[in-house]
Amino acid sequence: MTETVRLTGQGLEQLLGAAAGATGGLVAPVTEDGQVLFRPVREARRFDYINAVTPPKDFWFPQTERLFKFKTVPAVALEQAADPAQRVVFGVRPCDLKSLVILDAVMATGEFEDDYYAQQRSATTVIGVACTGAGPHCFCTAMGVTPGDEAGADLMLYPDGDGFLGRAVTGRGAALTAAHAGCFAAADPAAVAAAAAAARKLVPPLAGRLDVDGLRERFADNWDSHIWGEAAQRCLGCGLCTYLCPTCYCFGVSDEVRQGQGVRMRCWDSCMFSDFVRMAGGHNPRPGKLERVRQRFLHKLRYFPARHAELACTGCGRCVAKCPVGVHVPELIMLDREAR
Amino acid sequence: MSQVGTAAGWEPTIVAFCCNWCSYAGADLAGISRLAYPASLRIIRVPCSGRVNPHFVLRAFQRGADGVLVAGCHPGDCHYTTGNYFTRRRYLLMQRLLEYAGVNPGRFEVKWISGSEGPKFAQAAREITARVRALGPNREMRDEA
Amino acid sequence: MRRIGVFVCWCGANIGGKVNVPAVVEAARTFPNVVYAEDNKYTCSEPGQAAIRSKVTELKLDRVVVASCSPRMHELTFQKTVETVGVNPFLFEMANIREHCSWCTPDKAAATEKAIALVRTAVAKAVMNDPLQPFPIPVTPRALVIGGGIAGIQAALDVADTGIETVLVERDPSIGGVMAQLDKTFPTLDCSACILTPKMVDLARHPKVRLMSYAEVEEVKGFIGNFQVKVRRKARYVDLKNCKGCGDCAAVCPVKVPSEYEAGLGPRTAIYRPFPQAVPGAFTIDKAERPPCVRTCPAGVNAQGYVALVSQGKFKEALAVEKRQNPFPSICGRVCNHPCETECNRGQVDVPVSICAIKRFIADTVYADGSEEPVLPASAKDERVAVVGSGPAGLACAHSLALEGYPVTVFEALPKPGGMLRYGIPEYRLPKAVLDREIDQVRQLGVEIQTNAALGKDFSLTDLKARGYAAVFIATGAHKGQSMGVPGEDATGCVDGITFLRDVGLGKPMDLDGRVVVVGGGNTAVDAARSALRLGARDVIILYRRTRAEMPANSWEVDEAVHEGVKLHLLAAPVAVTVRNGRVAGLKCIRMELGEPDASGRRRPVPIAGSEFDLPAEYVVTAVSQSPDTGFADGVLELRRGGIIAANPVTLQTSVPGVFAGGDAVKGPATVVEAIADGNRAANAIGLYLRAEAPEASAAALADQPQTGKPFTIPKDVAKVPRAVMPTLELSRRRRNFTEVELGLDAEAAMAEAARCLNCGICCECRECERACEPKCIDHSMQDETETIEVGSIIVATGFKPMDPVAYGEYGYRRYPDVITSLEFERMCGASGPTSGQILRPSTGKPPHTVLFIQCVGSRDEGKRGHQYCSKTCCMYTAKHAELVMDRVPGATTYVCYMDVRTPGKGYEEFYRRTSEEYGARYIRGRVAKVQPNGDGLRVRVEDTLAGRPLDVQVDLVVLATAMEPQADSMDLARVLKVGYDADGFFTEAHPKLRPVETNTGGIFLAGTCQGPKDIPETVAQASAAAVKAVALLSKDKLLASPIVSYVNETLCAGDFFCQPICPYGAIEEKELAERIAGRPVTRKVASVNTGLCQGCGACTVACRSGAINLKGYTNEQLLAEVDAVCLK
Amino acid sequence: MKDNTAPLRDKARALLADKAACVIGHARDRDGLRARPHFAKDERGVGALILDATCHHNLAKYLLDYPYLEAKVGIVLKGCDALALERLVADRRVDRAKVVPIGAPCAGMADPVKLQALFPGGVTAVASGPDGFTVTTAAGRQPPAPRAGLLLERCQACHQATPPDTELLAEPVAAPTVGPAAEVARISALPPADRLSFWQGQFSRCIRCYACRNVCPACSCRECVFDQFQPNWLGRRTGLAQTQVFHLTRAFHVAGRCVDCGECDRVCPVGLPLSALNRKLLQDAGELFKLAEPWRPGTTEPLGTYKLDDPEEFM
Repeated sequence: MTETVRLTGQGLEQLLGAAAGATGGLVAPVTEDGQVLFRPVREARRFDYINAVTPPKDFWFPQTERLFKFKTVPAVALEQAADPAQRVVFGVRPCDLKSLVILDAVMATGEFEDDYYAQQRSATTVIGVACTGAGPHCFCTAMGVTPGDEAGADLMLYPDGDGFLGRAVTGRGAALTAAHAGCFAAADPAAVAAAAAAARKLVPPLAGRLDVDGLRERFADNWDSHIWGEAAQRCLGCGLCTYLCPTCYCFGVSDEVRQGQGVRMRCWDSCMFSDFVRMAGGHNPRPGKLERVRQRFLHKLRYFPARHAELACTGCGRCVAKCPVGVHVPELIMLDREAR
Repeated sequence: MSQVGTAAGWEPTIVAFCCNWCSYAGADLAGISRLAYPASLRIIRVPCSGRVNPHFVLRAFQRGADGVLVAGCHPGDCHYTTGNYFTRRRYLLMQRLLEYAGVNPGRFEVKWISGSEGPKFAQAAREITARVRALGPNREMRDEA
Repeated sequence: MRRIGVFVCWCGANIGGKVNVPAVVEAARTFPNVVYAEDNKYTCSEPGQAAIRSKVTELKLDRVVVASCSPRMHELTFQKTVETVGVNPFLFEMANIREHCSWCTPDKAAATEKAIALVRTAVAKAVMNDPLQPFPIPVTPRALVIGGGIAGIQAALDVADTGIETVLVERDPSIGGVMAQLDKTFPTLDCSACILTPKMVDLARHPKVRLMSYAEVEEVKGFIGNFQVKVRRKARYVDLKNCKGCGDCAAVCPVKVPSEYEAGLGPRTAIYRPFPQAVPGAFTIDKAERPPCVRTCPAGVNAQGYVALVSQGKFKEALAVEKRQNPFPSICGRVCNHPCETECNRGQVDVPVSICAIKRFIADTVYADGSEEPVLPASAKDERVAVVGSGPAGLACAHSLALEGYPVTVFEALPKPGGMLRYGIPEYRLPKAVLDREIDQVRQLGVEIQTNAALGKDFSLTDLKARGYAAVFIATGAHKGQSMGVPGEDATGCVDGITFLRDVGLGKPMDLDGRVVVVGGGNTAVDAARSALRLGARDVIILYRRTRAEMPANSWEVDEAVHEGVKLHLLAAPVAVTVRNGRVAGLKCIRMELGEPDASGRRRPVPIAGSEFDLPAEYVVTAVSQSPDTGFADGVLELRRGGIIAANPVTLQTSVPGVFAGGDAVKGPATVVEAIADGNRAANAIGLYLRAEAPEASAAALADQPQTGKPFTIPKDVAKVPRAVMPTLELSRRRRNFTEVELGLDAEAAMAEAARCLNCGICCECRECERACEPKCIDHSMQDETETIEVGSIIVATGFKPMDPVAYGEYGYRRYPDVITSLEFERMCGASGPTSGQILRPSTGKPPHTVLFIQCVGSRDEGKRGHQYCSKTCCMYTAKHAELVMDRVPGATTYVCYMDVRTPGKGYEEFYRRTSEEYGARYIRGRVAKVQPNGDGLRVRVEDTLAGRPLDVQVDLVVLATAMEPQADSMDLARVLKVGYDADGFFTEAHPKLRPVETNTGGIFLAGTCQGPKDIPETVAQASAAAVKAVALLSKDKLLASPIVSYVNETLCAGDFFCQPICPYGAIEEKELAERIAGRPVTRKVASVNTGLCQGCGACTVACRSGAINLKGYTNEQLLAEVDAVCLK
Repeated sequence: MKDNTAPLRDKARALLADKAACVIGHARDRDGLRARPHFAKDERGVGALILDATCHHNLAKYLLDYPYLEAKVGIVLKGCDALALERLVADRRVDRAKVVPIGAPCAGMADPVKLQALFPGGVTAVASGPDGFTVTTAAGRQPPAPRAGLLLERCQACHQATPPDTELLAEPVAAPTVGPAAEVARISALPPADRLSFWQGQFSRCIRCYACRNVCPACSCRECVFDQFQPNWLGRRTGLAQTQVFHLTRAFHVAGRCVDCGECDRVCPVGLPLSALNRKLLQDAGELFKLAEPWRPGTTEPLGTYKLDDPEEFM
């Protein structure tokens, strides 16, 4: 089997059907009550969507992850959770694919590898699908991602008429195509490259309105800017943006113990919650909305790039679409521009 | 007087919040009078039915209780004069909300049981157990964690 | 980690028989934080407690869980146990595996599983328990005893003897309770009064006792050691301090009601002392709410008062009562429409009392014999008052003002005073002589009457002011007859009714020959018709557009008119007056039918098309309506629609200050008594005005007084008595003259009629007592007073009431006079009782030869009519009664029908033996099926269950041993006191064995039969026990209060105070919290719990969404932990 | 709502000149369609204020950000928002004396999603009247759009068009009620099993971001129970039962206190019909305790009082 493949509509159904039948199952975008969501599914059909309301993050970095069980009586004893089963996540857009690169950089690269994350990652085969259109809130290209990027995918698909052209990006992707060879046909690498190039040319309208020249430098010296107050006074202090963000990875670890039976788990947390950095004793280094809003955006646009050489925003536009009060990355970029 | 054996498969768990002055005493009287009722009903003592936070009821369901009984003094008889009137309002609303959310209303009950109503307590225990047994295990709100 | 020890009790076989105790211990050892578990045979026993103590010490346990019986039984025991070894009592927790598990779970495996779950839950709670410290609260060293029966008396004396101040509140006028009604007490047969009355006197004289008789507890606030008790002291109307108890007042009281003390067997007066040895010995006036006759009378005339006095033959006193509100009794006694009679309660028994006839009788009689005592006016005042109009309103006003000392001038437009009384009411109803006499009485008070002086014509309002009148009352009446508004009304022979009657009154010569048609249905129409008959009319027809039922005229007047020959032509209305040669020739009429009801509620007459007909007549009198002639207002006085004068309904003041108006001029055509009411009201208002009282004050003074006092219930056994009939002039003697038709009652008839009065107000306010009382200590205007007393402890001794056996219809109580209750029998035996101690048959007044006692009437009866419980005293007092019968009626036979004879008490069985064996009372075991009259006596059917055969016993007297019941309002008092009561309404003790005189509410104790049926020795013992409990409490300076109270997390508290309205004790207060926000000092309000008031119910915690208010001992943390643990499978 | 921008700006200027700390209103969002909360503190800020049928945010809760202010704060309130202010005042979280309520009579708001579909290029102003919406875009005034096509769903059951106890910027208008919210009746009519799966399906989408709570004017605790760790009322763990308990408890906490502004529905990123819970409780409280629904100022909190003859329908 070659690296580049062609997949008919029927082939896709076959492939996804097989994945759904496997132990770990299949995750794919579906529509529920008019909302596009990634859900474990028994079967998947192709349909038109710009992107899901919530990112697929939950499937490699679950909102609540049970790390292990334990007992305290008669003596302390641990019971590790079973390794996650192999599963396929289908239909991930390039912005969300890029979030994998960013999360990997934090949790699966270098000195501190997060076992739980790494296990989830290695058990998950991600099938990316390039965009054919942009929503009003998309701004990926401003963040250095294009609608045709494959980084983060194991298998990347480019819509081509009724079917797809595709490329196995990783070994897991190659293994998938190999395991389901019957679903795929060989494809001309040049055709695949052309399809990818075409997809990369798409520019979301919002991205076109953003001036990102010298973005990192600008955000390296705007700590005292009035823009933080501007944005923060509107902020509701909810965790919507962080929970919808494909790259936010903050979590808290807690135990639930009842009658000597315990579970240790980690749950998403949000830097937008007032108690996020509240310490025992009550001191809160980020007591107000201003400090919290500044932290969040500087983390995306300054601290993270400083450490990992990548912006921690992929321009998926969820915060733009869903923040009820218009506090989001493009807003801050524009506010910063205006303040200069 | 029916006593259901525990061997006959699944038995529901019923949590009963009983006010100290009336219903808890009523349950004591049921015991003193040797009135049998299903062992699956377990009592948590509270000073007054007005102390029972609706959150406790939700918590019980969440923790796998199959039925919840809140028992207090008869209206007008509250040891604290008015506590049970507030209980009544809270749980009138709560009952309807549970039903609306798809929780079978038969799983939840408020009863006025005085300290002299041992038979009524035993009867209430039998009734709610029988009803919940017929409904089957709580799948509406149980936390599967 | 905690160090919890679990101790599981076998309670012998009580728990161990159903619960696998070792398995529970085994399971407990696996629970987190449990470092030790063991089982004990009896954990509550000393060895069990010792085991706890030693393990706590040895293993350094910091918390203890005992799984045994109900915490209501032994929580306190174990809390004390752990405290002795240094563990805070609130770190102790209890699992109820007996009452809630082993005793109610037959299946051993299920019981064991449940016990494990309950222990797990108790451990889970114990983990979250915090050490709590009781906090001190001060104690008010004063006791309150509620109820002055033997229990209350004993308790109060016992407390007071220790030197502690004691307040005794008794709701009746005297202390003594039921024991004071008893004759002898079993088993010693000593005299009840002889042993009780010395105690009553001791109590009254005790320096540490404050007796509040005739008072009731209304509200109790506060908590143990610190109660605030609101006591309502009912108005006695007698000065307690000065009353000498001489009884002169009762001797003159005309009102008799059944005596409560005599159990209804004898009467008492409205002013009374329940019994001669009463404490306090002062008299009390018993007042119910204002009786319907007084309430209904527009002028508020005290009808009950004068009726009651007439019944006693006190006619001149009656006249004085009458004249307090009405200067014209002989007038009103003839012409009043007497709404009092319509409302009279007697009407619900048979027929209303003939109040109006009695009123006329009084005035006629007293005037005739000249015995009226003159009322002297108050000292003369300077301000002169002008009254315009000498009708009933004007004269009543003048009369009242003159009595107050004001110089009054009355201006009358017509030649003679009296207004409508003279010119509207024909002589045959109200003889002019009668009228003149009462007008003269007004003159005699110094009132000047100027006739032929018409306002607007002869003088103006300005003139009056100029002449120095400080106030004016306008009562010019409604003297303008309204026309029918049909063609031809101006023809000769057609006249309006007002003019017609005025001409009759003026004595204008009139000879009516021919037919007279009177149009209208009111009193004017009827008066005109009847006058016309007397003036010689051949034929008189009243034409009315609706039916007889709708006629506004007094029905008795219509009856008399028809009786005299007036014809009614109903459902017809005039369309035109037929005129021939300028003279009336008849009426063109149309027939009507009744349609939908109109605004007045009467059905509207609707003409029937094409039904016109001619009614020939020589004269037409139109009496359709009348209105005030207020042309004099002249733009100065504000008028309302229809020309009536606008006046404030309370003060009667018009738009011109100082000018008042009333009567028909303000109301439109109304009744004489309404006019008198207005006159009185105006006089009051003018007095207030002249004394320059503030308008609000005068409005308050003039407003109708609210109804107060207890409601009156009509007695059930009132015998029906026919109403007095008013004699009238023979029909034949009524033609062509105006001789008075009604002739008046004679004294015998009037007194008999007056005796029919039910005395609905009880006290009739005749004030004879006031006159009789030498020390002048009677004050009918006394009001109830409330007082709040502070006490540290309350002893409830409110006693019982005997059941009313009327529900047991088969026994015939109230239907047969010879069926009486045991308490009635008791009074009959009393030497001072209604029969002076003789046992007599009520029906004959002769001693009975055979007396049958029925026991358990209402007791030991599972049915709806009675009580399941045994009343405990009846077996013994019935034996006593039987002995009394046989002692006092030589040769008498007694039967006792019983279910079981219960004699558990010192000397009781011996007494019963004596009754049955020595005295020979015949005991029949069986319930009586029926009591029926038979011949001269009663036949009682009973099944002798021992012999197994029915018996019929012929007896002379049946005595029902009625059950003891809680007081009818015991549950209300329970709510006020916040103490529990059982299904029967008896107050519940904290523990049936170990805390029999305490209630579940700290500081409140029980004594006597309010807690359950008991006899006197037991009652007295309990009273002393309650007293000791109270003294034990009150002898401390401070109490340690339960630390189970709410507390506030001030960081969480958002200050919305949703908790506040939930708290029944008002324990949640606002507290200002000072904080620094960004370096700036700010304040915010948070909730704060007054721990002295908080009783620890925790209802507030649920109102707090953020959980900022929490309950110690039952925290959210503890309860959530319990829920989690109890749900674990 | 009429385009009340001009009178609002005048009012705001006057208030700021009178030493108000701030005027809380709306400004046009950068997408040219939606409005967003705006805090005018100077002339430039006043110049950005707008007030038209896109200004659906309920701003009342921002007043909690001004707790200890000396100066007054002006705030734009529609009918429903004014009730929200009263809610916060009744909960003693806002000192009414410190607030200058600027009343904006409102005949209904335009749905931003529908607006975007019709005018993807953006709008400059949207006015609503009883007959429909008048949209102005950069290209000028557009032909009137029918109400039904643009009206925000929650405005269809409007119960308070004119804000009470405020200084009105315009003449009062009648509530544009189309009919009561049908959602509660629809859900209630479902068979029990379907009702359960309906709500479980909804709750399964919840991401527990707490936007509904944070925007709610009846949720004003200093620290929410769901943020507390001791006692652990709920914890941050997610899961269906946890989410059920969260939503039912929150609904119960605002039971009968909800002012029915519909903001919870608006802010929910995953489209949960949260107001259908709150409305259900409002209706039940109204029916059981004979109260006005929704909550009105001056009325007692339904769970803060009782009547002796309250019904006992299942006790």
